[in-house]
Amino acid sequence: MKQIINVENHSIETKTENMKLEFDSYSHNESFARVVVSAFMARLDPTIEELEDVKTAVSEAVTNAIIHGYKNTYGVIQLCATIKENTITIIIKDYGVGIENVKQAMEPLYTGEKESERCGMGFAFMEAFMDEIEVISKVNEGTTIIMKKTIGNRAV
Amino acid sequence: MKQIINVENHSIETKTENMKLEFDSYSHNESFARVVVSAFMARLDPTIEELEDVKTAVSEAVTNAIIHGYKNTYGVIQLCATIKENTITIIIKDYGVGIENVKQAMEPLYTGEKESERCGMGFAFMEAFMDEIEVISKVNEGTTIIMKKTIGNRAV
Amino acid sequence: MDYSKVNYQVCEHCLIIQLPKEVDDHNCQGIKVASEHIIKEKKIKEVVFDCSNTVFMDSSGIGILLGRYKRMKELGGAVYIHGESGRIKKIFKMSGVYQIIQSI
Amino acid sequence: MDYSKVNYQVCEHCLIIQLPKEVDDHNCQGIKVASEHIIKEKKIKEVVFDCSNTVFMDSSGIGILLGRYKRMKELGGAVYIHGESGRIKKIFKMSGVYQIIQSI
Ligand SMILES: Nc1ncnc2c1ncn2[C@@H]1O[C@H](COP(=O)(O)OP(=O)(O)O)[C@@H](O)[C@H]1O
Ligand SMILES: Nc1ncnc2c1ncn2[C@@H]1O[C@H](COP(=O)(O)OP(=O)(O)O)[C@@H](O)[C@H]1O
Repeated sequence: MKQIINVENHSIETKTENMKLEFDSYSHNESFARVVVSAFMARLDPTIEELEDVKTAVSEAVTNAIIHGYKNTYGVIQLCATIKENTITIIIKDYGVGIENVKQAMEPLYTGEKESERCGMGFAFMEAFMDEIEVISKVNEGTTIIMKKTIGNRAV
Repeated sequence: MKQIINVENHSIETKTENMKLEFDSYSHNESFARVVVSAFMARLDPTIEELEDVKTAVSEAVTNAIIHGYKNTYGVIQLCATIKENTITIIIKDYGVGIENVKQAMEPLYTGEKESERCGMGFAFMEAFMDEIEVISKVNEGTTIIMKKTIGNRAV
Repeated sequence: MDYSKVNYQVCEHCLIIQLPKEVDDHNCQGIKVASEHIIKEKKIKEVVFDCSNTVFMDSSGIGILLGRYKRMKELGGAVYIHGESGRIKKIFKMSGVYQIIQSI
Repeated sequence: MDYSKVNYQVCEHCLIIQLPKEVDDHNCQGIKVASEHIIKEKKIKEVVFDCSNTVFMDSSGIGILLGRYKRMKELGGAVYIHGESGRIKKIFKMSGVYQIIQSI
Protein backbone atom coordinates (compact mmCIF):
# COMPACT_ATOMS: atom_id res chain seq x y z
CA MET A 1 0.00 0.00 0.00
CA LYS A 2 1.77 3.10 -1.17
CA GLN A 3 -0.63 5.96 -0.56
CA ILE A 4 -3.27 6.92 1.93
CA ILE A 5 -6.59 6.24 0.25
CA ASN A 6 -10.00 7.44 1.31
CA VAL A 7 -12.36 4.68 2.42
CA GLU A 8 -15.19 5.84 0.18
CA ASN A 9 -13.15 5.80 -3.02
CA HIS A 10 -11.38 2.66 -2.11
CA SER A 11 -11.94 -0.16 -4.55
CA ILE A 12 -11.26 -3.66 -3.32
CA GLU A 13 -10.36 -4.99 -6.79
CA THR A 14 -7.28 -2.89 -7.41
CA LYS A 15 -5.74 -2.70 -3.98
CA THR A 16 -2.33 -4.08 -3.28
CA GLU A 17 -1.69 -5.75 0.04
CA ASN A 18 1.71 -5.94 1.66
CA MET A 19 3.30 -7.57 4.62
CA LYS A 20 6.87 -7.68 5.83
CA LEU A 21 8.15 -10.10 8.44
CA GLU A 22 11.55 -10.34 10.08
CA PHE A 23 12.55 -13.31 12.19
CA ASP A 24 15.63 -15.06 13.53
CA SER A 25 17.27 -17.89 11.59
CA TYR A 26 16.26 -20.63 14.01
CA SER A 27 15.08 -23.78 12.27
CA HIS A 28 11.76 -23.83 14.15
CA ASN A 29 10.95 -20.65 12.24
CA GLU A 30 10.63 -22.69 9.04
CA SER A 31 7.13 -23.70 10.13
CA PHE A 32 6.45 -20.21 11.52
CA ALA A 33 7.17 -18.72 8.06
CA ARG A 34 4.82 -21.23 6.45
CA VAL A 35 1.99 -20.36 8.85
CA VAL A 36 2.43 -16.62 8.28
CA VAL A 37 2.41 -16.94 4.48
CA SER A 38 -0.62 -19.28 4.62
CA ALA A 39 -2.55 -16.80 6.75
CA PHE A 40 -1.60 -13.87 4.51
CA MET A 41 -2.50 -15.79 1.37
CA ALA A 42 -5.90 -16.92 2.67
CA ARG A 43 -7.47 -13.72 1.30
CA LEU A 44 -6.80 -15.00 -2.26
CA ASP A 45 -8.93 -18.05 -1.47
CA PRO A 46 -6.36 -20.50 -2.88
CA THR A 47 -7.04 -24.19 -3.43
CA ILE A 48 -5.32 -26.54 -0.97
CA GLU A 49 -2.93 -27.48 -3.79
CA GLU A 50 -1.98 -23.84 -4.43
CA LEU A 51 -1.54 -23.21 -0.71
CA GLU A 52 0.70 -26.27 -0.32
CA ASP A 53 2.76 -25.25 -3.37
CA VAL A 54 3.50 -21.82 -1.90
CA LYS A 55 4.15 -23.24 1.58
CA THR A 56 6.66 -25.70 0.12
CA ALA A 57 8.50 -23.02 -1.86
CA VAL A 58 8.65 -20.76 1.23
CA SER A 59 9.91 -23.66 3.31
CA GLU A 60 12.73 -24.30 0.80
CA ALA A 61 13.85 -20.68 0.63
CA VAL A 62 13.72 -20.14 4.41
CA THR A 63 15.53 -23.43 5.07
CA ASN A 64 18.28 -22.42 2.63
CA ALA A 65 18.68 -19.06 4.36
CA ILE A 66 19.00 -20.84 7.71
CA ILE A 67 21.29 -23.73 6.79
CA HIS A 68 23.32 -22.33 3.89
CA GLY A 69 23.07 -18.55 4.29
CA TYR A 70 23.81 -18.43 8.01
CA LYS A 71 25.50 -21.86 8.30
CA ASN A 72 26.79 -22.13 11.89
CA THR A 73 25.81 -18.56 12.80
CA TYR A 74 22.50 -16.84 13.31
CA GLY A 75 21.04 -13.80 11.62
CA VAL A 76 17.81 -12.17 10.52
CA ILE A 77 15.61 -13.41 7.69
CA GLN A 78 13.22 -11.05 5.94
CA LEU A 79 10.04 -12.29 4.30
CA CYS A 80 8.02 -9.79 2.26
CA ALA A 81 4.81 -10.69 0.51
CA THR A 82 2.65 -8.65 -1.82
CA ILE A 83 -0.73 -9.51 -3.25
CA LYS A 84 -1.76 -7.66 -6.40
CA GLU A 85 -4.92 -8.83 -8.06
CA ASN A 86 -4.55 -12.60 -7.86
CA THR A 87 -0.76 -12.78 -7.89
CA ILE A 88 1.33 -13.25 -4.78
CA THR A 89 4.98 -12.17 -4.82
CA ILE A 90 7.20 -13.44 -2.03
CA ILE A 91 10.69 -12.13 -1.32
CA ILE A 92 12.93 -14.01 1.10
CA LYS A 93 16.20 -12.38 2.04
CA ASP A 94 19.19 -13.30 4.18
CA TYR A 95 22.39 -11.41 4.98
CA GLY A 96 24.53 -14.53 5.06
CA VAL A 97 27.42 -15.98 3.06
CA GLY A 98 25.81 -15.55 -0.36
CA ILE A 99 26.14 -17.83 -3.41
CA GLU A 100 29.23 -17.68 -5.60
CA ASN A 101 27.75 -19.38 -8.65
CA VAL A 102 23.97 -18.96 -8.77
CA LYS A 103 23.62 -20.86 -12.07
CA GLN A 104 25.34 -23.92 -10.62
CA ALA A 105 23.45 -23.67 -7.30
CA MET A 106 20.15 -23.77 -9.18
CA GLU A 107 20.99 -26.96 -11.09
CA PRO A 108 18.79 -29.83 -9.95
CA LEU A 109 20.60 -32.17 -7.53
CA TYR A 110 23.47 -29.72 -6.97
CA THR A 111 24.21 -29.22 -3.30
CA GLY A 112 27.04 -27.36 -1.65
CA GLU A 113 26.62 -29.55 1.45
CA LYS A 114 27.86 -32.97 0.42
CA GLU A 115 28.22 -34.19 4.00
CA SER A 116 24.71 -33.36 5.16
CA GLU A 117 21.43 -34.90 4.12
CA ARG A 118 20.58 -32.22 1.59
CA CYS A 119 19.40 -33.59 -1.75
CA GLY A 120 19.97 -30.51 -3.90
CA MET A 121 16.30 -30.16 -4.85
CA GLY A 122 15.46 -26.94 -3.01
CA PHE A 123 15.65 -24.64 -6.03
CA ALA A 124 14.02 -27.29 -8.26
CA PHE A 125 11.04 -27.37 -5.85
CA MET A 126 10.78 -23.57 -5.82
CA GLU A 127 10.79 -23.55 -9.63
CA ALA A 128 8.24 -26.36 -9.84
CA PHE A 129 5.77 -24.87 -7.37
CA MET A 130 5.93 -21.19 -8.27
CA ASP A 131 5.35 -19.50 -11.65
CA GLU A 132 8.54 -17.43 -11.52
CA ILE A 133 11.69 -17.37 -9.43
CA GLU A 134 14.62 -14.98 -9.43
CA VAL A 135 17.77 -15.34 -7.32
CA ILE A 136 19.99 -12.38 -6.48
CA SER A 137 23.09 -13.13 -4.43
CA LYS A 138 26.44 -11.62 -3.54
CA VAL A 139 29.19 -13.40 -1.64
CA ASN A 140 29.41 -12.21 1.98
CA GLU A 141 26.39 -9.97 1.53
CA GLY A 142 23.54 -12.42 1.27
CA THR A 143 20.85 -13.87 -0.93
CA THR A 144 17.43 -12.69 -2.08
CA ILE A 145 14.85 -15.02 -3.61
CA ILE A 146 11.91 -13.47 -5.47
CA MET A 147 9.05 -15.82 -6.29
CA LYS A 148 5.65 -15.25 -7.90
CA LYS A 149 2.53 -17.30 -8.28
CA THR A 150 -0.85 -16.45 -9.75
CA ILE A 151 -3.72 -18.00 -7.85
CA GLY A 152 -6.83 -19.27 -9.60
CA ASN A 153 -5.07 -19.95 -12.92
CA ARG A 154 -7.02 -23.16 -13.22
CA ALA A 155 -7.11 -23.11 -17.02
CA VAL A 156 -3.32 -22.96 -17.40
CA MET B 1 18.70 -11.71 18.70
CA LYS B 2 21.44 -9.14 19.05
CA GLN B 3 24.66 -10.98 18.26
CA ILE B 4 25.82 -13.79 16.09
CA ILE B 5 26.25 -16.79 18.37
CA ASN B 6 28.06 -20.00 17.63
CA VAL B 7 25.82 -23.06 17.38
CA GLU B 8 27.92 -25.12 19.77
CA ASN B 9 27.91 -22.59 22.59
CA HIS B 10 24.34 -21.71 22.04
CA SER B 11 22.11 -22.37 24.99
CA ILE B 12 18.41 -22.68 24.33
CA GLU B 13 17.42 -21.47 27.80
CA THR B 14 18.81 -17.97 27.58
CA LYS B 15 18.15 -17.08 23.98
CA THR B 16 15.90 -14.22 23.04
CA GLU B 17 13.63 -14.60 20.04
CA ASN B 18 12.37 -11.71 17.98
CA MET B 19 9.95 -11.11 15.20
CA LYS B 20 8.77 -7.96 13.50
CA LEU B 21 5.75 -7.76 11.25
CA GLU B 22 4.42 -4.88 9.18
CA PHE B 23 1.01 -4.98 7.58
CA ASP B 24 -1.64 -2.68 6.13
CA SER B 25 -4.44 -1.35 8.32
CA TYR B 26 -7.20 -3.38 6.65
CA SER B 27 -9.65 -4.85 9.14
CA HIS B 28 -9.16 -8.39 7.82
CA ASN B 29 -5.62 -8.12 9.19
CA GLU B 30 -7.03 -8.25 12.73
CA SER B 31 -7.28 -12.02 12.40
CA PHE B 32 -3.98 -12.17 10.49
CA ALA B 33 -2.20 -10.50 13.42
CA ARG B 34 -3.80 -12.98 15.84
CA VAL B 35 -2.61 -15.95 13.77
CA VAL B 36 0.95 -14.61 13.53
CA VAL B 37 1.22 -13.97 17.27
CA SER B 38 -0.27 -17.40 18.05
CA ALA B 39 2.25 -19.12 15.79
CA PHE B 40 5.16 -17.14 17.25
CA MET B 41 4.02 -17.81 20.80
CA ALA B 42 3.58 -21.56 20.28
CA ARG B 43 7.25 -22.10 21.24
CA LEU B 44 6.39 -21.07 24.83
CA ASP B 45 3.89 -23.92 24.97
CA PRO B 46 1.12 -21.71 26.43
CA THR B 47 -2.15 -23.05 27.77
CA ILE B 48 -5.20 -22.39 25.57
CA GLU B 49 -6.27 -19.79 28.13
CA GLU B 50 -2.93 -17.95 27.90
CA LEU B 51 -3.01 -18.10 24.12
CA GLU B 52 -6.54 -16.70 24.00
CA ASP B 53 -5.61 -13.93 26.45
CA VAL B 54 -2.75 -12.76 24.24
CA LYS B 55 -4.80 -13.11 21.04
CA THR B 56 -7.55 -10.97 22.57
CA ALA B 57 -5.13 -8.25 23.68
CA VAL B 58 -3.49 -8.20 20.23
CA SER B 59 -6.89 -8.02 18.59
CA GLU B 60 -7.83 -4.99 20.72
CA ALA B 61 -4.60 -3.10 20.00
CA VAL B 62 -4.64 -3.83 16.26
CA THR B 63 -8.34 -2.95 15.98
CA ASN B 64 -7.68 0.37 17.74
CA ALA B 65 -4.81 1.15 15.34
CA ILE B 66 -7.13 0.43 12.39
CA ILE B 67 -10.32 2.16 13.49
CA HIS B 68 -9.03 4.95 15.73
CA GLY B 69 -5.41 5.47 14.65
CA TYR B 70 -6.05 5.48 10.90
CA LYS B 71 -9.80 6.30 11.04
CA ASN B 72 -10.91 6.77 7.42
CA THR B 73 -7.42 6.45 5.99
CA TYR B 74 -5.00 3.55 5.66
CA GLY B 75 -1.47 3.12 6.92
CA VAL B 76 1.05 0.62 8.16
CA ILE B 77 0.83 -1.19 11.49
CA GLN B 78 3.95 -2.62 13.09
CA LEU B 79 3.81 -5.62 15.40
CA CYS B 80 7.01 -6.62 17.20
CA ALA B 81 7.22 -9.55 19.55
CA THR B 82 10.07 -10.72 21.74
CA ILE B 83 10.31 -13.86 23.80
CA LYS B 84 12.82 -13.84 26.66
CA GLU B 85 12.72 -16.81 28.96
CA ASN B 86 8.98 -17.30 29.44
CA THR B 87 7.88 -13.71 28.94
CA ILE B 88 6.43 -12.40 25.70
CA THR B 89 6.57 -8.68 24.98
CA ILE B 90 4.37 -7.37 22.19
CA ILE B 91 4.65 -3.88 20.71
CA ILE B 92 1.92 -2.62 18.39
CA LYS B 93 2.54 0.69 16.68
CA ASP B 94 0.59 2.92 14.33
CA TYR B 95 1.49 6.24 12.70
CA GLY B 96 -2.05 7.61 12.91
CA VAL B 97 -3.86 10.44 14.69
CA GLY B 98 -2.53 9.66 18.17
CA ILE B 99 -4.31 10.06 21.51
CA GLU B 100 -4.60 13.48 23.14
CA ASN B 101 -5.41 12.26 26.65
CA VAL B 102 -4.05 8.77 27.26
CA LYS B 103 -5.27 8.63 30.85
CA GLN B 104 -8.85 9.35 29.80
CA ALA B 105 -8.62 6.96 26.82
CA MET B 106 -7.63 4.14 29.15
CA GLU B 107 -10.59 4.62 31.50
CA PRO B 108 -12.98 1.67 31.30
CA LEU B 109 -16.03 2.44 29.14
CA TYR B 110 -14.48 5.60 27.68
CA THR B 111 -14.76 5.71 23.91
CA GLY B 112 -13.92 8.52 21.51
CA GLU B 113 -16.39 7.03 19.00
CA LYS B 114 -19.82 7.67 20.48
CA GLU B 115 -21.63 7.06 17.21
CA SER B 116 -20.14 3.67 16.43
CA GLU B 117 -20.63 0.37 18.24
CA ARG B 118 -17.46 0.63 20.31
CA CYS B 119 -17.97 -0.15 23.97
CA GLY B 120 -14.82 1.47 25.37
CA MET B 121 -13.45 -1.77 26.78
CA GLY B 122 -10.44 -2.21 24.51
CA PHE B 123 -7.83 -0.95 26.97
CA ALA B 124 -9.61 -2.67 29.87
CA PHE B 125 -9.31 -6.00 28.00
CA MET B 126 -5.62 -5.42 27.26
CA GLU B 127 -5.02 -4.67 30.96
CA ALA B 128 -7.04 -7.68 32.10
CA PHE B 129 -5.39 -10.19 29.79
CA MET B 130 -1.77 -9.06 29.93
CA ASP B 131 0.50 -8.59 32.96
CA GLU B 132 1.67 -5.12 31.95
CA ILE B 133 0.63 -2.50 29.43
CA GLU B 134 2.19 0.83 28.53
CA VAL B 135 0.74 3.35 26.08
CA ILE B 136 2.89 5.96 24.35
CA SER B 137 1.09 8.36 22.04
CA LYS B 138 1.57 11.72 20.40
CA VAL B 139 -1.12 13.59 18.48
CA ASN B 140 -0.58 13.36 14.70
CA GLU B 141 2.39 11.05 15.15
CA GLY B 142 0.78 7.83 16.31
CA THR B 143 0.41 5.38 19.13
CA THR B 144 2.57 2.59 20.54
CA ILE B 145 1.20 -0.10 22.86
CA ILE B 146 3.71 -2.21 24.80
CA MET B 147 2.29 -5.31 26.48
CA LYS B 148 3.92 -8.11 28.46
CA LYS B 149 2.80 -11.47 29.70
CA THR B 150 4.68 -14.23 31.48
CA ILE B 151 3.61 -17.68 30.35
CA GLY B 152 3.42 -20.60 32.76
CA ASN B 153 2.84 -18.43 35.83
CA ARG B 154 0.25 -20.91 37.02
CA ALA B 155 0.84 -20.26 40.72
CA VAL B 156 0.25 -16.52 40.46
CA MET C 1 -12.42 -21.87 6.56
CA ASP C 2 -14.99 -19.03 6.61
CA TYR C 3 -14.71 -17.67 10.11
CA SER C 4 -16.79 -14.62 9.42
CA LYS C 5 -20.20 -15.94 8.42
CA VAL C 6 -23.16 -14.44 10.28
CA ASN C 7 -26.56 -16.10 10.02
CA TYR C 8 -29.93 -14.41 10.65
CA GLN C 9 -33.05 -16.40 11.37
CA VAL C 10 -36.49 -14.95 12.10
CA CYS C 11 -39.08 -16.95 14.02
CA GLU C 12 -42.31 -15.01 14.67
CA HIS C 13 -41.08 -11.82 16.35
CA CYS C 14 -37.78 -13.30 17.42
CA LEU C 15 -34.48 -12.70 15.59
CA ILE C 16 -31.71 -15.23 16.11
CA ILE C 17 -28.25 -13.96 15.14
CA GLN C 18 -25.76 -16.77 14.80
CA LEU C 19 -22.40 -15.19 15.54
CA PRO C 20 -19.30 -16.22 13.54
CA LYS C 21 -16.47 -18.41 14.79
CA GLU C 22 -14.32 -15.38 15.49
CA VAL C 23 -16.14 -12.24 16.57
CA ASP C 24 -13.93 -9.21 15.96
CA ASP C 25 -14.33 -5.73 14.47
CA HIS C 26 -13.93 -7.05 10.91
CA ASN C 27 -16.46 -9.85 11.23
CA CYS C 28 -18.96 -7.58 13.03
CA GLN C 29 -19.06 -4.88 10.41
CA GLY C 30 -22.27 -5.97 8.74
CA ILE C 31 -24.19 -6.96 11.88
CA LYS C 32 -25.42 -3.52 12.96
CA VAL C 33 -26.98 -2.56 9.63
CA ALA C 34 -28.40 -6.01 8.88
CA SER C 35 -29.94 -6.54 12.31
CA GLU C 36 -31.39 -2.99 12.52
CA HIS C 37 -33.02 -3.60 9.15
CA ILE C 38 -34.57 -6.91 10.20
CA ILE C 39 -35.67 -5.55 13.60
CA LYS C 40 -37.61 -2.79 11.83
CA GLU C 41 -39.04 -4.83 8.95
CA LYS C 42 -40.11 -7.85 10.98
CA LYS C 43 -41.24 -5.95 14.09
CA ILE C 44 -38.79 -7.99 16.18
CA LYS C 45 -39.48 -8.19 19.94
CA GLU C 46 -36.62 -10.48 20.96
CA VAL C 47 -33.06 -10.76 19.72
CA VAL C 48 -31.03 -13.87 20.58
CA PHE C 49 -27.28 -13.97 20.02
CA ASP C 50 -26.36 -17.58 19.36
CA CYS C 51 -22.70 -18.03 20.33
CA SER C 52 -22.57 -21.78 19.88
CA ASN C 53 -20.10 -21.55 16.97
CA THR C 54 -18.03 -18.79 18.55
CA VAL C 55 -14.58 -19.55 19.96
CA PHE C 56 -13.04 -16.06 19.88
CA MET C 57 -14.49 -12.70 20.88
CA ASP C 58 -12.90 -9.35 21.62
CA SER C 59 -14.55 -6.13 22.84
CA SER C 60 -16.04 -5.51 19.38
CA GLY C 61 -18.48 -8.32 20.15
CA ILE C 62 -19.46 -6.68 23.44
CA GLY C 63 -20.10 -3.47 21.51
CA ILE C 64 -22.50 -5.28 19.17
CA LEU C 65 -24.39 -6.89 22.08
CA LEU C 66 -24.74 -3.62 23.97
CA GLY C 67 -25.78 -1.83 20.78
CA ARG C 68 -28.67 -4.26 20.23
CA TYR C 69 -29.52 -4.18 23.94
CA LYS C 70 -30.00 -0.41 23.87
CA ARG C 71 -32.04 -0.57 20.67
CA MET C 72 -34.36 -3.29 21.96
CA LYS C 73 -34.82 -1.45 25.24
CA GLU C 74 -35.97 1.61 23.28
CA LEU C 75 -38.44 -0.60 21.42
CA GLY C 76 -39.61 -2.33 24.60
CA GLY C 77 -38.12 -5.66 23.51
CA ALA C 78 -35.39 -7.89 24.93
CA VAL C 79 -31.98 -9.37 24.10
CA TYR C 80 -30.68 -12.81 25.12
CA ILE C 81 -27.45 -14.79 24.77
CA HIS C 82 -27.37 -18.48 23.97
CA GLY C 83 -24.84 -21.30 23.62
CA GLU C 84 -21.71 -19.53 24.85
CA SER C 85 -18.71 -21.69 25.71
CA GLY C 86 -16.00 -21.32 28.39
CA ARG C 87 -13.89 -18.59 26.80
CA ILE C 88 -16.87 -16.53 25.63
CA LYS C 89 -18.51 -16.90 29.06
CA LYS C 90 -15.34 -15.47 30.59
CA ILE C 91 -15.44 -12.50 28.21
CA PHE C 92 -19.12 -11.87 29.06
CA LYS C 93 -18.46 -12.12 32.80
CA MET C 94 -15.46 -9.78 32.66
CA SER C 95 -17.32 -7.15 30.71
CA GLY C 96 -20.41 -7.25 32.93
CA VAL C 97 -22.71 -8.32 30.09
CA TYR C 98 -24.56 -10.82 32.30
CA GLN C 99 -25.70 -7.97 34.55
CA ILE C 100 -27.99 -6.72 31.79
CA ILE C 101 -28.34 -9.56 29.27
CA GLN C 102 -29.63 -12.96 30.29
CA SER C 103 -28.27 -16.25 28.98
CA ILE C 104 -30.97 -18.71 27.90
CA MET D 1 -0.13 -29.54 18.47
CA ASP D 2 3.17 -31.43 18.27
CA TYR D 3 3.91 -31.55 14.56
CA SER D 4 7.44 -32.77 14.98
CA LYS D 5 7.16 -36.13 16.72
CA VAL D 6 9.06 -38.99 15.08
CA ASN D 7 8.36 -42.56 16.21
CA TYR D 8 10.72 -45.51 15.79
CA GLN D 9 9.48 -49.08 15.95
CA VAL D 10 11.62 -52.17 15.50
CA CYS D 11 10.08 -55.47 14.43
CA GLU D 12 12.65 -58.27 13.93
CA HIS D 13 15.14 -56.71 11.49
CA CYS D 14 12.73 -54.10 10.24
CA LEU D 15 12.75 -50.45 11.38
CA ILE D 16 9.56 -48.47 10.92
CA ILE D 17 10.06 -44.70 11.08
CA GLN D 18 6.80 -42.85 11.57
CA LEU D 19 7.37 -39.45 10.02
CA PRO D 20 5.91 -36.32 11.68
CA LYS D 21 2.93 -34.34 10.45
CA GLU D 22 5.19 -31.77 8.86
CA VAL D 23 8.48 -33.03 7.48
CA ASP D 24 10.92 -30.16 7.15
CA ASP D 25 14.59 -29.48 7.98
CA HIS D 26 13.76 -28.70 11.63
CA ASN D 27 11.65 -31.78 12.25
CA CYS D 28 14.18 -34.03 10.44
CA GLN D 29 17.18 -33.02 12.50
CA GLY D 30 17.17 -36.01 14.82
CA ILE D 31 16.23 -38.65 12.26
CA LYS D 32 19.67 -39.28 10.75
CA VAL D 33 21.46 -39.91 14.04
CA ALA D 34 18.63 -41.89 15.65
CA SER D 35 18.02 -44.15 12.66
CA GLU D 36 21.73 -44.79 12.01
CA HIS D 37 22.05 -45.82 15.63
CA ILE D 38 19.12 -48.23 15.50
CA ILE D 39 20.19 -49.65 12.11
CA LYS D 40 23.58 -50.55 13.59
CA GLU D 41 22.40 -51.79 17.00
CA LYS D 42 19.48 -53.87 15.78
CA LYS D 43 21.11 -55.16 12.57
CA ILE D 44 18.25 -53.66 10.55
CA LYS D 45 17.67 -55.09 7.06
CA GLU D 46 14.61 -53.08 6.07
CA VAL D 47 13.63 -49.48 6.77
CA VAL D 48 10.02 -48.41 6.23
CA PHE D 49 9.08 -44.73 6.20
CA ASP D 50 5.50 -44.51 7.40
CA CYS D 51 4.01 -41.30 5.99
CA SER D 52 0.45 -41.90 7.11
CA ASN D 53 0.49 -38.91 9.51
CA THR D 54 2.37 -36.64 7.12
CA VAL D 55 0.58 -33.78 5.37
CA PHE D 56 3.56 -31.56 4.55
CA MET D 57 6.99 -32.40 3.15
CA ASP D 58 9.68 -30.30 1.53
CA SER D 59 12.98 -31.41 -0.02
CA SER D 60 14.47 -32.01 3.45
CA GLY D 61 12.26 -35.12 3.62
CA ILE D 62 13.58 -36.35 0.27
CA GLY D 63 17.11 -35.89 1.61
CA ILE D 64 16.31 -38.10 4.60
CA LEU D 65 14.82 -40.83 2.40
CA LEU D 66 17.75 -40.81 -0.01
CA GLY D 67 20.21 -40.80 2.90
CA ARG D 68 18.68 -43.98 4.35
CA TYR D 69 18.41 -45.51 0.88
CA LYS D 70 22.16 -45.11 0.29
CA ARG D 71 23.00 -46.48 3.74
CA MET D 72 20.78 -49.55 3.38
CA LYS D 73 22.15 -50.22 -0.09
CA GLU D 74 25.68 -50.27 1.39
CA LEU D 75 24.43 -52.74 4.01
CA GLY D 76 22.62 -54.89 1.46
CA GLY D 77 19.22 -53.96 2.91
CA ALA D 78 16.18 -52.11 1.54
CA VAL D 79 14.03 -49.01 2.10
CA TYR D 80 10.29 -48.73 1.60
CA ILE D 81 7.63 -46.00 1.79
CA HIS D 82 4.18 -46.58 3.27
CA GLY D 83 0.92 -44.71 3.76
CA GLU D 84 1.65 -41.57 1.73
CA SER D 85 -1.32 -39.33 0.85
CA GLY D 86 -2.02 -37.18 -2.23
CA ARG D 87 0.31 -34.28 -1.53
CA ILE D 88 3.19 -36.44 -0.35
CA LYS D 89 2.73 -38.74 -3.35
CA LYS D 90 3.08 -35.71 -5.59
CA ILE D 91 6.31 -34.69 -3.85
CA PHE D 92 7.70 -38.24 -4.22
CA LYS D 93 6.72 -38.38 -7.91
CA MET D 94 8.24 -34.99 -8.68
CA SER D 95 11.50 -35.83 -7.02
CA GLY D 96 11.86 -39.23 -8.68
CA VAL D 97 11.83 -41.11 -5.36
CA TYR D 98 9.56 -43.85 -6.73
CA GLN D 99 12.23 -44.76 -9.26
CA ILE D 100 14.41 -46.13 -6.49
CA ILE D 101 12.16 -46.60 -3.43
CA GLN D 102 9.07 -48.77 -3.57
CA SER D 103 5.77 -47.92 -1.87
CA ILE D 104 4.27 -50.83 0.07
N1 LIG E 1 20.42 -18.61 0.93
C1 LIG E 1 21.54 -19.24 0.53
N2 LIG E 1 22.76 -18.81 0.95
C2 LIG E 1 23.90 -19.42 0.57
N3 LIG E 1 23.92 -20.50 -0.26
C3 LIG E 1 22.76 -20.97 -0.72
C4 LIG E 1 21.51 -20.39 -0.34
N4 LIG E 1 20.51 -21.07 -0.95
C5 LIG E 1 21.11 -22.03 -1.65
N5 LIG E 1 22.46 -21.99 -1.52
C6 LIG E 1 23.45 -22.90 -2.18
O1 LIG E 1 22.82 -23.53 -3.28
C7 LIG E 1 22.88 -24.95 -3.12
C8 LIG E 1 21.66 -25.61 -3.74
O2 LIG E 1 20.50 -25.28 -3.04
P1 LIG E 1 19.22 -26.23 -3.08
O3 LIG E 1 18.83 -26.46 -4.51
O4 LIG E 1 18.17 -25.65 -2.20
O5 LIG E 1 19.72 -27.61 -2.50
P2 LIG E 1 20.11 -28.05 -1.01
O6 LIG E 1 19.59 -27.04 -0.04
O7 LIG E 1 19.44 -29.37 -0.84
O8 LIG E 1 21.60 -28.13 -0.97
C9 LIG E 1 22.99 -25.16 -1.62
O9 LIG E 1 23.55 -26.41 -1.30
C10 LIG E 1 23.90 -24.00 -1.22
O10 LIG E 1 25.24 -24.30 -1.49
N1 LIG F 1 -4.29 3.54 18.30
C1 LIG F 1 -5.11 4.57 18.65
N2 LIG F 1 -5.06 5.74 17.98
C2 LIG F 1 -5.87 6.77 18.31
N3 LIG F 1 -6.78 6.73 19.30
C3 LIG F 1 -6.88 5.59 20.01
C4 LIG F 1 -6.07 4.47 19.73
N4 LIG F 1 -6.39 3.49 20.60
C5 LIG F 1 -7.36 3.98 21.39
N5 LIG F 1 -7.67 5.25 21.05
C6 LIG F 1 -8.68 6.12 21.70
O1 LIG F 1 -8.95 5.60 22.99
C7 LIG F 1 -10.35 5.29 23.11
C8 LIG F 1 -10.59 4.12 24.03
O2 LIG F 1 -10.08 2.93 23.44
P1 LIG F 1 -10.67 1.53 23.87
O3 LIG F 1 -10.57 1.39 25.35
O4 LIG F 1 -9.98 0.49 23.06
O5 LIG F 1 -12.21 1.59 23.50
P2 LIG F 1 -12.96 1.59 22.09
O6 LIG F 1 -11.99 1.12 21.03
O7 LIG F 1 -14.08 0.64 22.28
O8 LIG F 1 -13.41 2.99 21.85
C9 LIG F 1 -10.81 5.10 21.69
O9 LIG F 1 -12.20 5.29 21.54
C10 LIG F 1 -9.99 6.14 20.94
O10 LIG F 1 -10.57 7.41 21.04
